[in-house]
Amino acid sequence: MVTFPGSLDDGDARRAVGLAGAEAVALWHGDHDLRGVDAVILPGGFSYGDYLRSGAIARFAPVMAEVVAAARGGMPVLGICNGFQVLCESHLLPGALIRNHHRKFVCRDQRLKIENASTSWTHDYVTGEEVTLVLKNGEGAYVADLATLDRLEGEGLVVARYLGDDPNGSMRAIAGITTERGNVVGLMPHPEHAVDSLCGPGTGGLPFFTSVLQSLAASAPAASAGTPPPQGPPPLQGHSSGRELVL
Amino acid sequence: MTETQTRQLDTVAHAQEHPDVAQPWAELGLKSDEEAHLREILGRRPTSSELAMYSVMWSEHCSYKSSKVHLRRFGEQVTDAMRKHLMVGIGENAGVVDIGQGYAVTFKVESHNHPSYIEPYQGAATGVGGIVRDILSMGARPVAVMDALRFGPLEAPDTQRVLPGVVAGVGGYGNCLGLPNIGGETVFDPSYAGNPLVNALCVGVMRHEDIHLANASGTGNQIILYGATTGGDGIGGVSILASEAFDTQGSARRPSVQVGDPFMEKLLIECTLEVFAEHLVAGIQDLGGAGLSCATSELASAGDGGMHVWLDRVPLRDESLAPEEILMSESQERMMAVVEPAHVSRFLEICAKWDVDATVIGEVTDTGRLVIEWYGDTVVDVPPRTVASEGPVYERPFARPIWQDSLQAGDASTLPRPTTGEGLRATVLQLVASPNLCDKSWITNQYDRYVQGNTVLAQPEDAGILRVDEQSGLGIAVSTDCNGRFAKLDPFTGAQLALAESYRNVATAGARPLAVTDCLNFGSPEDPDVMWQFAEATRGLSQGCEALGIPVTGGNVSFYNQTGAEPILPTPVVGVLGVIDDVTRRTPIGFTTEGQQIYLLGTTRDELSGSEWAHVAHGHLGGLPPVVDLEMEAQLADLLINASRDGLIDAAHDLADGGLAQALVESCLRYDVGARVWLPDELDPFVALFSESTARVIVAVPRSEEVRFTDMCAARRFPHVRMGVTDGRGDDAVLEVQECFSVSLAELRAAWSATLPTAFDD
Amino acid sequence: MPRVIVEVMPKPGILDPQGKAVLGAMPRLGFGGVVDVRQGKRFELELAEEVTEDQLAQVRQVAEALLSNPVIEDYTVRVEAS
Amino acid sequence: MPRVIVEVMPKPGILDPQGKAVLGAMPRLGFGGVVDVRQGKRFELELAEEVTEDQLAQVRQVAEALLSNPVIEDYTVRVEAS
Ligand SMILES: Nc1ncnc2c1ncn2[C@@H]1O[C@H](COP(=O)(O)OP(=O)(O)O)[C@@H](O)[C@H]1O
Ligand SMILES: [Mg+2]
Repeated sequence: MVTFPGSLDDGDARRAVGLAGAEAVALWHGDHDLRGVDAVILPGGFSYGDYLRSGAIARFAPVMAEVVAAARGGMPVLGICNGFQVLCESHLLPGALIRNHHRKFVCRDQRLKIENASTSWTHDYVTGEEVTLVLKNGEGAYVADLATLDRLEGEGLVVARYLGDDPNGSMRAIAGITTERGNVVGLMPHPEHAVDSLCGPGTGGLPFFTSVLQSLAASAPAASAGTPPPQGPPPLQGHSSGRELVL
Repeated sequence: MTETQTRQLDTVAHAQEHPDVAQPWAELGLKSDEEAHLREILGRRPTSSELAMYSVMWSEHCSYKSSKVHLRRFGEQVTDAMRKHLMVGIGENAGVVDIGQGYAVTFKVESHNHPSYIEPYQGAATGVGGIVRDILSMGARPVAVMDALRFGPLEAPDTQRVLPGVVAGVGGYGNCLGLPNIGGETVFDPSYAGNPLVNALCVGVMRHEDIHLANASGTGNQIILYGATTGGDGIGGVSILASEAFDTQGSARRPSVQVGDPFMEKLLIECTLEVFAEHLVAGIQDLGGAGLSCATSELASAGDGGMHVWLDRVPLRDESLAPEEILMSESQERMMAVVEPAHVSRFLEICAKWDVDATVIGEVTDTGRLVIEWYGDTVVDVPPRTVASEGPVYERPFARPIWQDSLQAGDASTLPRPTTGEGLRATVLQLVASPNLCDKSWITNQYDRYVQGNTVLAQPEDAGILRVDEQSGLGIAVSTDCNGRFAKLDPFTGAQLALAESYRNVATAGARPLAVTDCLNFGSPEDPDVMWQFAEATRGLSQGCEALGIPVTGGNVSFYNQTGAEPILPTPVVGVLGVIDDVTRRTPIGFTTEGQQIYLLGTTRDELSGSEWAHVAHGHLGGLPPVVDLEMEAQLADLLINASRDGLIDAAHDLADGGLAQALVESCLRYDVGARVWLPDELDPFVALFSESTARVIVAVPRSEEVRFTDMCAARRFPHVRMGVTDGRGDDAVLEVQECFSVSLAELRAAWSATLPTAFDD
Repeated sequence: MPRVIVEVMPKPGILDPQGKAVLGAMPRLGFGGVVDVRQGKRFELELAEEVTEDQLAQVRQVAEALLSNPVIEDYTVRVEAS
Repeated sequence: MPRVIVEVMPKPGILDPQGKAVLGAMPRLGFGGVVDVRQGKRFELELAEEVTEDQLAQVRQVAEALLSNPVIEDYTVRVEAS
């Protein structure tokens, strides 16, 4: 879990990771290594205040060099909201996120359709599944040139799309995209705010955090899978889990 | 430094040698008797720096000189019952309340009205920033904000300018700090045209042992200024000093608007909490209105009484600032800490980690004087208490306005009322679409209510609820309310009605009310009519708090809210804080399940004077406001808290503006669940639907709990009547008032939700 | 097409958090020669017809009322050489 | 002090919600002669020393990497005549 100065939803994402049964490891923007984590989440917020362009300055944080290298090497990386913006600014994902078409910050419960349930972060969904997550952003309109959009569509790299009326002016209602390998996902809405129905609109976001456990378990070499797979649903606290995953 | 050096610096020595220099007292807002008093204190004329400090600290805004005598009531009427949960009372940056399990909560509401009129975005943003620093300086982690807003008529051109800016500013700052916005109010009335109100509330949480107070004790302790650099923000007024006394170059054009940097504030919060956690701080104060003048004099007068400051060490954004201007600057995102010498280096280290500038600018002394030096010359040498706490106090004359009787005589009973089902139906639709009752999500959707993941209830609920402890489920609830029309009809009752509504909202959500904060927005205190309104409102509020057994822990007074001779409606905004042992037991307003019984609790009378109906349908304001019965409010609160704890009710919504009709509509629209209701036989349907009698709520009771629930009401002899059932959901759901009318939720929603988007979206 | 440029910059002395953020990021990119950065806005207005004095006066009004906030910003208007 | 100006504008074809809003508001202000508006950013960089070719090249790098996002924006760099 990378915290930049100005990150805000890192605590929530940490909670979600715990609920999914993994352990969250705090990474600071100035870190020069990833401390052996198995996957990285770039949380929401306003990194460095985001006065210039969302994610523009965070991209140059020392830790991002490590994240980019790890992502290119296949490590699962999820960028949520500001994290998505950072991934685009870092050119790990194509396109850009610009000011919402209505020029206001928007915070609302948002219905989405999961378009690709085969990425590292969406395994536990079914393609076509509809979920409600929290959407909150000021610069959330996804834009790219036509060739890029067509390529994303053609190769099935659109991960999620907005349903209902247009919340921010994203082209083709794109809410999230992934890379060819499916390990890097950028998502505008916040799955970490939809993991317990007391403080969010249901639990529709939890599969993002459980999916990555599955994909890591599946791809883990036999040697590192020394602990037996867990029985039954994951426990609420990460440490007692049989899974060795560290986020 | 060039410009300032070429000026003749007005040092203390210079002031002694040149007693007869003309100084711009009047322009700085000091009265001639205040001038005389000041000379008496100092035994000479003040230097221009001293004059800057006194003029701003003795201003209405900082000294409470007109309100002090009335505010004393809040402190005097604290009973043992109130004291039970009170850890820090009125007079500190913010009061602190014990909520149990070792947690303490601090909360306060503050106005930023005038700056928000001049520059809506920055005015509102820095209003949020200021109240957040207040809470932070108590040692607490800020956990949520709320905003109580008042604007002129929705369609007025100036509202089109002010409202979007204010809302974007509240959101822009709070969102960037990662503080969920959990509620507030938005009210429109012609009296606020040209004088909008922006009242911002912040809540903070800490452990009991973490409370910090603003005082500078311990001779030799170091004074550290940290945060943003100091610029020429907010010093429009004092620039006269620098320019008139010295030269006419430059400084007179200094901006009087403050610009906020929420990212800096976020760093300031994290950095401050870290220095608290390491116990490096002996005293702390935020810099708000009156900047360094206020922080240095308040810290010094609350401590050992002496402080020496090297003003030239203050890091500047604008090197041309004169000492007077530095003392007055209201640059945002700054704090001042008193730190033992041994802790200074660690303190600075933590600041550096967070990229926060920190500078030792002074130290605590035992001289009993606040001495400020500028490149070796003394420019200020004063007893700090005379600046901070012993300013002038006025017993402003007040008198019941001559128009009050005729206002109260012209009540709403003569206004034509709808009598047919069709007429009632049309009135419901008209009211739900009216600016004060319509859907506020155009506003609240610009606020992040989810961040931190502890928001259990937020807008459009009766109260915001936050989880404080994830393990135990301990939480807090906050609501802010005020009906200015009621306060105009009768300020004493109006203030109690504001308190009653806020108290009821907290209890309706399932929490036990514990404490009160208030923001008293009024016109000019020099107008005896206004002063009477103020005196009555404070009297009403303090007596109300006594009756309910909850103390006022802090607040803010904003005077001079008027356009020309026309003051705003008296607007004593009341915020109530409550505690809830288990947030999973909170009661939301929305009907969720079909087939539940709807009960109306409380007594309905023909009370329509000052109502939303009179306002919307007839543009009428006259008569007496609804009767307040605080005894009933307390009983109702107790009933609701117990019903929620025992799981007897699934939804509850208090009846306020717009009466029963509005409450039903809101409960139905929340989750698109319809209702079939019948009105009590003994009441005229119009009165039943639109009266604004107090101490009433509607609740939804699952059939399985109905007997227990009614037994509970009966045992407490609380008036309750079954008046309907939840029925139908989704697209075909309707609100049916039997023998009157039926209206589909779709039609209601269309009317209710279109108003703000139509007004503000291009 | 004739084009008028309106440039809006924060007034001197007014805090400019955006410029400050950029200035703070420069050294991280290895660029040390900058001592101050101010960030403002730039508007390109395409006009239907050739720019008259009259129109320019109108643009100035728009710049004052809409494009800038005179309390905290200054603006300049100029016709772009085409 | 020597000053370099960087101007960043949305690429043609890229949605510019702010420019669009300004364009939409113009007629309401009684100004009808504008057919298009684009809104971009303007940076004023104050350099410590006189601007060398080398420094200008560096500023161009900063403009490319930080001040603009080449996916959606174009930039220009110029030295301000002092
Ligand atoms: N400016 C605002 N900021 C935040 N919340 C607001 C604002 N205006 C209204 N709300 C929310 O909208 C809902 C309806 O407001 P209101 O009718 O005043 O409620 P009530 O009468 O119960 O106090 C409440 O949840 C309130 O907190
Ligand atoms: Mg209410």
